Amino acid sequence: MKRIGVFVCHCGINIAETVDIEAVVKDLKDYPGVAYVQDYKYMCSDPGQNMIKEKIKSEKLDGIVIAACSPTLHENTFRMTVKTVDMNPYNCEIANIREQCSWVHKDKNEATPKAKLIIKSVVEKALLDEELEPVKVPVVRKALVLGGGIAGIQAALSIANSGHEVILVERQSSIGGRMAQLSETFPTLDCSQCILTPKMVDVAQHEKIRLMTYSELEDISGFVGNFKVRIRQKTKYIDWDKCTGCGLCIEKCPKKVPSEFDQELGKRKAVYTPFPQAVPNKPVIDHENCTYFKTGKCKLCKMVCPFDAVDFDETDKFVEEEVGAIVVATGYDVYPVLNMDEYGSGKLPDVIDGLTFERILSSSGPTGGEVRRPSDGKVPKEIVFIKCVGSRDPENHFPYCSKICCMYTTKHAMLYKHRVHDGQPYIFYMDVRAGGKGYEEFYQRAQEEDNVIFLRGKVSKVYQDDDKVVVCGIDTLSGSNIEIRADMVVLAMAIRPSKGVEELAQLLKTAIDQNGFLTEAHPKLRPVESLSAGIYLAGCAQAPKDIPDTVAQASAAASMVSNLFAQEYLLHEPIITGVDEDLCSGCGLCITVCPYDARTLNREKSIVDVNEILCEACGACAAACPSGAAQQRNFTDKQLSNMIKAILI
Amino acid sequence: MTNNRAISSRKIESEALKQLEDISGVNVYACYQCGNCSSACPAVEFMDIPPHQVIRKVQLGFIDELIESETPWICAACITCTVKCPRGVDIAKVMEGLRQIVLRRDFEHINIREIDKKLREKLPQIALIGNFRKTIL
Amino acid sequence: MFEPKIVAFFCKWCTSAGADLAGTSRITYKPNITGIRVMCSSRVDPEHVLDAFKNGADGVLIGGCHPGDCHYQTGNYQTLKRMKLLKKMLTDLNINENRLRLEWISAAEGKRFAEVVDDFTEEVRNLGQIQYMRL
Amino acid sequence: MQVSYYPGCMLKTNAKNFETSALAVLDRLGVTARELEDWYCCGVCFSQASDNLMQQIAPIRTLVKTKESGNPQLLALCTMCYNTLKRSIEFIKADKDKLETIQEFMDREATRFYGDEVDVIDILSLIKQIGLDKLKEAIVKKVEDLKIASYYGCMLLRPKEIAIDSPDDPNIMEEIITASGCENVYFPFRTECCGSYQIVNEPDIVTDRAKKIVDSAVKNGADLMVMLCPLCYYNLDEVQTEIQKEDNTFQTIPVLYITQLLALLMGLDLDIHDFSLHSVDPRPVLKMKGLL
Repeated sequence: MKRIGVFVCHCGINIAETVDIEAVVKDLKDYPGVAYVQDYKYMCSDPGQNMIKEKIKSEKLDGIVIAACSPTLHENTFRMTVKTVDMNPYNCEIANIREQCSWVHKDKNEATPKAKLIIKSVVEKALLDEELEPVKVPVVRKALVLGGGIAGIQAALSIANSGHEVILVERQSSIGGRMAQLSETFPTLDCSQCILTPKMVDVAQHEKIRLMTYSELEDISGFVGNFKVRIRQKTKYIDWDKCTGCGLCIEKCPKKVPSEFDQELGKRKAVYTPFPQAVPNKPVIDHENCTYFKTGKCKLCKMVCPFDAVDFDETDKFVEEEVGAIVVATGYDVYPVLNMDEYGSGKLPDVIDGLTFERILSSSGPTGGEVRRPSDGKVPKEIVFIKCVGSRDPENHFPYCSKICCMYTTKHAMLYKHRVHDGQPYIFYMDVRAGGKGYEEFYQRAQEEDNVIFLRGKVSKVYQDDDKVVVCGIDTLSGSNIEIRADMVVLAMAIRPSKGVEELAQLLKTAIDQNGFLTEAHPKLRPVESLSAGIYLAGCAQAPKDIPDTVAQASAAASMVSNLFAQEYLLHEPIITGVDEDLCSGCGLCITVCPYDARTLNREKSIVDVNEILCEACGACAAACPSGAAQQRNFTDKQLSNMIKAILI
Repeated sequence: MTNNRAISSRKIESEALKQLEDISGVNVYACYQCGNCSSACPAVEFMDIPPHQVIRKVQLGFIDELIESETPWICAACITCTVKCPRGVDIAKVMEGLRQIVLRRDFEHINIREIDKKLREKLPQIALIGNFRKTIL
Repeated sequence: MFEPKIVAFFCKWCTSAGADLAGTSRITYKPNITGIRVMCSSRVDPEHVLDAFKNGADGVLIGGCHPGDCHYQTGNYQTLKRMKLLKKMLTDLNINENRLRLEWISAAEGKRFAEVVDDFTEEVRNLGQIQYMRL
Repeated sequence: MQVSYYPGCMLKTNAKNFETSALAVLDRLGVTARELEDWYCCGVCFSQASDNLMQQIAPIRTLVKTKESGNPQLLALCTMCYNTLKRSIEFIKADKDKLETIQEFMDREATRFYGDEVDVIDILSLIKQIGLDKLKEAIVKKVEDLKIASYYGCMLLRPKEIAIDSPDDPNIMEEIITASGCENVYFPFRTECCGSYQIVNEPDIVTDRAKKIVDSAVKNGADLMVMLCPLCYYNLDEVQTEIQKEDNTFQTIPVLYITQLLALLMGLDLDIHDFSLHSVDPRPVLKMKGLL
């Protein structure tokens, strides 16, 4: 039998006042397996720890129980202590006689016997504790970044700059994301593309970054430090190795379709790059709209290509890679106007969403930056902006605040006024949330200098009347209903997690919240980690946020990745549940209860295999196992059974 | 009417407010005063207090003002306000609650006999019976 | 007065932390209960519960995280599922099923922890000493 | 196909045109609407007070009768009736205790009622259920360029729990109009309240509403306005003539029950219409478009 030492702490009077220490010590001395008992005023103090160290050596103890405060406070302290005298840390156990005994009972006659029971049951555990070593896991120092918007770009650059390899996967043919679509950005009004494109070029040229656009994550297995990913490179019908991006094919392509990048206000060709500054600046053929794929005739692009890069027979390719960490930066979509029945269900051409208005304002946009309305190209003289459309509306749409609309709508009104000096912008709002550096000042400027009229209230209805769009709203501050015969209406639509996030979350085995955004590990203290180890979040995939917040979060995610990669190997809690091959019948009950897919059926041997690295040590399998083959280390059935008996003596 | 009003927890938890909550079953505190109810109300220009302010006054416990208001009687229960509310506040039920508080005190708000006889014969029954909500029940 | 003996299993992340909070808040409760800390409520094998009753426990309390809050994603749901069968089994063994209780107590619910312990202790006290029928 | 039919007070009096045309149209579509043997006034306005159970008794009694009739689908032509009956079902389904109290009070009804056994349906949904293809087949008169403004009013669209279509942008009437070969006019006031029973005490509200609704339909080029609610019908048809007396620039528009229009397009017996019940005479337009 093991020689267990028991050290009873007085914690000043915290324990000693309600627990009769002397009686406890006396009683424990006779307990089977206990070789030594000692009490001390402050066990966690230096002299206390030194005493423990000495006694371990002098009394030849091979396991100790420290009866003191909650293990959350000092378990680690004492385990480190015993390690210095070559005792395995997992042979040091804590009996909590403070929080769960002396502090919750007043009567010494009540607390003392209970303290004895608590200590005895922990002694029983200690008697059967094994020596455990943390599981060491190697780390693949390469990161995968999903999404090539500003969040993904920032994360990729930041990880790459700390010397690690990065694969940046983007499903469009160019990186840039939503930010590339924006005109000028609040609160400084610098041109979005001007500040973004240099970063896009940096990504393309960075020797540590492998850029995979027009690609999607197809499958993933593994765990933190050791993910295996399979990436689908979608068919481009253009061999990018040959293509130089000369643009001849685009020029000659006869087929025009609405441009997604321009929010369908402008046109693009069937062979296209989404926008002129695309990175990589190489085209893809849109299978849906290509004349050749529709009719079997055309092939103009193939004929004009000087490099023979067009390949109509190309198919999807798959790339398999190993990565140690993943940053999810999949961004957002705009909730479609067609969901807003009271604002014309998307049927009114001059009622558009904010992102479309960004394209109108953009100097590289379909109107060259002139504010012209979609229906007839007229310059709108009265323009109405409506905020919180679909946001903050739990009854019909989404309960959350989309966060960016207050500022970009104010910016829209301001930019409109800068372009149409005799025009009048109105903003219907419910609250103005301008809580960022320089934001409130920006809002004030719109009111004072740009004469934007802010109306506090919702708009109940928008309808077409001749060539006007009639806006029926209210200004609750004056209590008056307001009707504006406007030329154009811009809706600050709610922002949604981008399409496919739910499936991605399933693939990554991480959670999404009730609104579909990816869930962070802790809303305050772990805001960039996902619920799965090694997977980090950046940007609007986690929650609506503006560019500064996105960049900050992406940088934080990158730094988490660097932290991970800085470790020689990862240490994993060893109190995992193994399999006794002799007892296991391969029934698979444990597989169904494991939340981490750590257990798999080995059909050959008809037993269950355990991936020790995936196991998070909950022990659910051990309880499910009918044969006792699954035993959680240092929480074995025998240990628990002995602990129970110790309590019930 | 004075614009200077004292509010206190006692006033906000008044009997009338409790009665209103009982009758309507509505939690008015969900309202964030977006004004969409008033914006959409087809009869708002005939009302002395627009619907969103009715809800605000309920929140602050100014029930007595509402009992004297014509607004609940102008409301024709078209339920546009309720449908428009982003927070699920059933404004139409609050209006009914206010009508009921008055009716349960005074029994009737209009006298049917005052309606012109000729008109009474010509009007559809559903108009007349609908209007009874201003008298009993 | 009959003083029942109660064995409790607390998950490390929620209920045990809740019990610690009761302590740091100095909320007193009945001393009849002695806890065993496990990683997750789902570690509690029905056999352990029967073991406790067999060795003379008058009641068994299992504490886990609230649904949706489990540190191990689904552990507490496993516990909940097992409880149903286990209670049935207790009835078959002629043990009043109320001698076994499952409670969701979070790390923030120190006060609730104390209330649950007191309430359960009283309930078990009223049920009297266990008469375990050996099979 | 057979459904139960609840006429309510209006369909036997002011809204005779609605009943005769609706029943004839349904008959042509192969549906027999069997009037309930015993029915009660629906109460007109659904009681919105949650503690006023008395007013639920009449609609619940009618629903019990429907269950007893063996035809659990109850057609309510009048939209007021539709609204009241349908909301009563929702009311008792949401609160079983209240249902209990109501049932204890009803001594004449032996049948237990739980809310799920009976469904109340309006005629638009019924036509869609029968199928728009069937409707198309039944149309014999081809009209060209007949522009219809479909007016929904409140009772079919609000509250959301009983709405037959989107409360803000419904399309069901327009679908039926398209299937019948006419052209739709979308006008912004098609879902707005006509002022309802305020015609009794606050006629100014109704005049104001009627003017806005009619102006909007006329401005968008409608030849006819169709609807289902007998009260909207009264308020819009009757009041138009009065507005015109005050303001001779006001342009009127004939108002029909949608089933009247369908009956005409199906070439059904003209005797089912009593055009003298219309305040704004629809006959000139109907003649011009070849429907008379």
